[in-house]
Amino acid sequence: MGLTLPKVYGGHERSSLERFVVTEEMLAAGAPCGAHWIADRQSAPQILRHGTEEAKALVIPRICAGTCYFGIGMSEPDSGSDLAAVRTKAVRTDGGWLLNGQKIWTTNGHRVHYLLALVRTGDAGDDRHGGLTQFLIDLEAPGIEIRPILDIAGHHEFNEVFFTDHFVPDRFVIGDVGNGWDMVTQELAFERSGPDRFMSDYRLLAALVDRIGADPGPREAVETGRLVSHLAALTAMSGSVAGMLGAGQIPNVEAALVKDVGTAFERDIPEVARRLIPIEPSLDATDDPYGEALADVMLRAPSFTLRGGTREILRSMIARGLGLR
Amino acid sequence: MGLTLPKVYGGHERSSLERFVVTEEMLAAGAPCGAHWIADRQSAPQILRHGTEEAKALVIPRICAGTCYFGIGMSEPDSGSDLAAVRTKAVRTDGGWLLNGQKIWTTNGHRVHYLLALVRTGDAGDDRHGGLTQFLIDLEAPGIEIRPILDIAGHHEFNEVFFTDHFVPDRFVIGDVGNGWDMVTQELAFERSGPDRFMSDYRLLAALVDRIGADPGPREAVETGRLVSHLAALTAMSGSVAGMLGAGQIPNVEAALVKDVGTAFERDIPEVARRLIPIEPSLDATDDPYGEALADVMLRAPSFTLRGGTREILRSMIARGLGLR
Amino acid sequence: MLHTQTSPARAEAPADDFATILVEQTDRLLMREVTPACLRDADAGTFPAAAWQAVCDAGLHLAMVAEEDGGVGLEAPAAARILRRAGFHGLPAPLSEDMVARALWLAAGGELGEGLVTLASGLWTGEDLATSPLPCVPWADIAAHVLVAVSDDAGKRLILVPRDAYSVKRRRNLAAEPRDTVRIHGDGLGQAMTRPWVAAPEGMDGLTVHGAFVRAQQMVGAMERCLSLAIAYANERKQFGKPIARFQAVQHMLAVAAGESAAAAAAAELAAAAFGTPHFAFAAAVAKARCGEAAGKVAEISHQVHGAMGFTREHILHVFTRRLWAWRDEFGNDAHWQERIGRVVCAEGGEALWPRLVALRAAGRLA
Amino acid sequence: MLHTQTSPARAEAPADDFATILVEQTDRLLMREVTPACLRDADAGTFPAAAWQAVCDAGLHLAMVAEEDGGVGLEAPAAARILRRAGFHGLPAPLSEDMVARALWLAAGGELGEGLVTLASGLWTGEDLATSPLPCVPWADIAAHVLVAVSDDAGKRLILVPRDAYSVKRRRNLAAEPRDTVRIHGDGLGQAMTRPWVAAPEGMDGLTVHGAFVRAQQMVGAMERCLSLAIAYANERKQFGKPIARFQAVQHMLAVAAGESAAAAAAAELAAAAFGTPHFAFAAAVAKARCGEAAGKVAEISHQVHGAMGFTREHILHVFTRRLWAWRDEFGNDAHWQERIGRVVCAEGGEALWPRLVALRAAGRLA
Repeated sequence: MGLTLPKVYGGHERSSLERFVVTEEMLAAGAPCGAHWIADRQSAPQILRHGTEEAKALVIPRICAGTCYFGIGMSEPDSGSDLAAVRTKAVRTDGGWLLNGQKIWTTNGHRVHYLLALVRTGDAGDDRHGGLTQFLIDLEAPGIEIRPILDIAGHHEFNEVFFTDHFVPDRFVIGDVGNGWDMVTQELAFERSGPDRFMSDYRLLAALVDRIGADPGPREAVETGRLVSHLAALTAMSGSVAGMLGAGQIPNVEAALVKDVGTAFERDIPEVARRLIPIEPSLDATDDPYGEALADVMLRAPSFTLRGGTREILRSMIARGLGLR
Repeated sequence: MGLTLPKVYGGHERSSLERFVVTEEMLAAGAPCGAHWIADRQSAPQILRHGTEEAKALVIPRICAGTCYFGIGMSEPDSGSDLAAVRTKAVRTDGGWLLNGQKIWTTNGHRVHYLLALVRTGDAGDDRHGGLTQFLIDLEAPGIEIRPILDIAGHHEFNEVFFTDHFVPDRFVIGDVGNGWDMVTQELAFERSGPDRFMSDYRLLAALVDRIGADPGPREAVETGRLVSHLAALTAMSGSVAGMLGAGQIPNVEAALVKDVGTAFERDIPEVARRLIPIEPSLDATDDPYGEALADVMLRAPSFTLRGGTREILRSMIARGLGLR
Repeated sequence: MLHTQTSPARAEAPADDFATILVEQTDRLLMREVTPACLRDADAGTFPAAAWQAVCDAGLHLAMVAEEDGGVGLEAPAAARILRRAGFHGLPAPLSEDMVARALWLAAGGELGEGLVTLASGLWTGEDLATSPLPCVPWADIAAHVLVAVSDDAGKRLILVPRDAYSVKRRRNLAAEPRDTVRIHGDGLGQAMTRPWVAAPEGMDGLTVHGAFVRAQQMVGAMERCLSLAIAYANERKQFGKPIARFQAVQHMLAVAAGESAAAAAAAELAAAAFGTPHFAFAAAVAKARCGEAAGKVAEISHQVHGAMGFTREHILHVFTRRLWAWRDEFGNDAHWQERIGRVVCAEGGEALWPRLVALRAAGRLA
Repeated sequence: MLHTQTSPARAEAPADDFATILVEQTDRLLMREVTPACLRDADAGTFPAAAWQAVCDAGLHLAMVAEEDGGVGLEAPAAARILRRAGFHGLPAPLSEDMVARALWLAAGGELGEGLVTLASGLWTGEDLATSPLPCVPWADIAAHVLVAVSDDAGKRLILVPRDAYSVKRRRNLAAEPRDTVRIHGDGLGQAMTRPWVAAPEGMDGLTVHGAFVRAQQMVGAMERCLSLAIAYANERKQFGKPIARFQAVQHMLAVAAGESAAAAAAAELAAAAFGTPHFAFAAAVAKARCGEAAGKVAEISHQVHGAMGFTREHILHVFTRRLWAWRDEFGNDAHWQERIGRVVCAEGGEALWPRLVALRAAGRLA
């Protein structure tokens, strides 16, 4: 926690490559990426770059201490892939802003302390990207209601967050008013390129290797070897994006490329596994951890190509990066 | 030859299902679909439905006798997928039309006797589909030049056909003037749904089975079995479209579906084969018929998803058929 | 062939009028009975007793039983259409198991009263049955009987094991459908009825073949429903100022799903037409392999089109995608059946492949 | 990471200035020498003597030879960049074979004059060599020597077989590059030079490992070229009144190709960085497997974007796609190397996988 954050706030001032390696190790070991994850990965870097001194002093030390969790306030019911369509609105008031509207798909919304929310503060302009601002939202302040959304496995991870005349003080404005689009774009580069975008079911691959055993048949060897060749390439790609982020670059297109290739790999693992080891995955196979892991991944897999930008959005970004016009 | 054509013209008046079965058998046996193929598959049915009596009397008996070959005159350099962009132009003259322009990708253009060509005779109109007419083109008449195009294997199959004041008599107008778009659309249903759209490399599959031998390993069995399950489904799908064509329907969308699924299958065969039997395909492996067959298919495969409508055109057609709007 | 209509009246394998009427009735019945509440309760573990009673009252479970045995006497292709509609509507009850197990038992000369019949996959020896548990038996806990296929020195036979002759460990598949582990009591086989199984398919798969056959039909129905939900959602959901159906990426994804679904349906119909012929085992293998492969792709594409919305419990999509993920792994996954097909085809050699496919389709009366 | 630029100066594995200058020179040289006429002649069977002479004059074939042996002494990652540029330009001559064979032989303490050196895949016994032909040896007919790896009771060693010690049956791959069948004369081995092969990779693949390594690099270059051609064509070609680059289907296809190409490049770079380390055999396996898989997809997509135009001899695309189809099957196809990787990983068990990947990347100095 707080690996890359400044020592003055209680962080460790390590390079983002070091954070990258630690993240990989955690995922490889199957350690859960807890509620502090988002704060550490993308909220803290944003607030450090763009936040007021008060905001930094308020949250960064607690993020470093692991006691302060963040959620992402980008998506809205009519603004999923089309972020520019954000309708949650802030109007100027004494010493701050009054927010009204709704966010959705807020991961751990019921357990986090703050959101970084993208909110409309003015006209969109010709490129549709104007008039958006990022706010730090204290979820314990008045004017906020949080409702659960159950996913297809019946788990409660996502939430809706409603704002009714919710007051945000000026010191919680992150970056310049009207400049939210560019900041969100940067934030997504952090979100998209990390190993959590291709290693979320790594443990299933490791378990598959064990289940196959030390002397695989040709079919098992070929299929497993194929997955490993993909993973090796991805770790190298992701590492090189981490290096670019560490050097202060904003490799949006490269990050999109890692996520697109990475999520295809993540989706491949359960599909390969189920064909090699024929079991019927069960929701309550408590006597069979491998079957349980497979079932869990199977029901999470559809989200891999949605979260952090759908496959379609990423591919359009990549196409622009390739110079298609 | 002439299996479904009327007896009065020397045909056999068999059902299109019977023609379908015979076609399948020929492809399964690896019999070459010769230069008469296009005439029998799509030109003759078009001329029978829409041609003048003189046109029918002139070509149908010779098609039935296997002595008259046809080419398709749809594509132009700037009008591949976008058929409505046809620019070859016919203007009215005494007793007929004068053609100027160019067709391209004419299969066997240097060996066929006639083309059925789609030509602009008027304004396109709002839906871009108006003002097109189909003409029967006698390639031995004056005002025609044919130039070869070599494909990536170095074979001469395609041609460019240039028209310079080429005269077409009125009796060679096929269907109503200005109605060419609808007729081409129908013609493509014949072209797209047949077994020649998923069995063009069937012989490679059969050869692969033999090369694997009677006692396959699990990997070979699984991969081969997968291909066979696809082929079995395709023969059923294609047969049901043949039934619809035989019943006088114009199953455009269904034909597009067969071709899209069918060409994916065709492209799969060499990819599966090369991974199961590791050989280095060669252009001159005359001592190894299997390797030669693989090399031949490998260099033809890119055309599978282009000819008779690109994959992209077909998928857009299917999407419309699904009611996406 | 574009399997997206919700109406059962679309052109399909030739069916007589009676079958078509029955399928239409089935559709109305299921539309009425399989309510969101019914699906939610089933997900939570409550058997949909009312819906099941309605299905039985309509005699759907008797579809494949001969008329002289008190059944409806439908041909397999028509009965398969009913199972596809059950898949389309997500009926959370063992219609397919009961329909096929009942038909097999009665056709083998057995007798049977009311009460649910289910089937265990595989082909067992009498000895194994006495010692090993039967895994993943659908609805075994609430069934009155489990049908089991046995082959050993005493020949191939069907055994009908009554509920009080076995104990159950409850287990649910990905769609929360009961898939129980069954252990026959020490003296349990003595309570079971036995009939010679003359019409058994070749090979060692036993009732797995019949289970694969019905799951293939159900998967076709579920795929058609996923596609129909995705098309409706794409036409409705707007992003960037227009329905996402206008985006070529969405159009082409759905075109791919439609192709997979149509190929799966063609394979499932081949198998239905081959029911009772010597080609049935091969045809069922083709059907389950092709449907199993298509199921994963159709489920993936449907979710991708639905975006985050389809990832919620609230939206009905998961009812069908979770079933597809479960069913493709039941009664032999696609790789299992592909291997079977591959072994048969390779053993016969390349020249025998085409004649085999022609014979398969001829059994299906399509050519 | 977006491998589409034609300039070699793009950010890549860390490279010293000298290497970057050399790569830029290589680029200029190849742009000048590998003309359409040169490619056409090579396709027709004429060795591009002038281009090859220019390559040798620039010392590119000496890239990996140590400076004290009269070479350039480049690190493998920099030499690999040269090979990728050769792939990008379609150089129809055995630079990769000569570069790696020459470096291995000299590093093993051998001596060598001018004249082309090529290599045979595999690890042979002395006995086999005397009786069996060496299949698919690149440019064996015009080479001065063939390098062969041998392992038997006498240990692992490299053997350099001179041209007059073997006969050749000519054969071409899909890209019309010579892949000759070599038969060593009865007394041929007596004419060959032998050196102990201390740095041999583990396992039974012998020089197939090094062949796989160079083919992976070449494939990356060819994929980058295909992608760059497809992007240019998509921006230029109009259908339905606009450049096809505006169609989402085309955009997304090319995004997929870019992803495959980038992943392949990452894998190839890993292998280059691991050259000379104990991880090299595994890394080369990963590179050839990943590049081989990507090659088929990139070639397919490039052709699909080019439409009928790319299916002609006239368009240059086939120069690169035919090489991709050929190269992915040379020195072990992707399935071969996937199986090798799978066997190593399964033998070590699931917990050892991550440490192995970390060590692999550490060998590549990326972490």
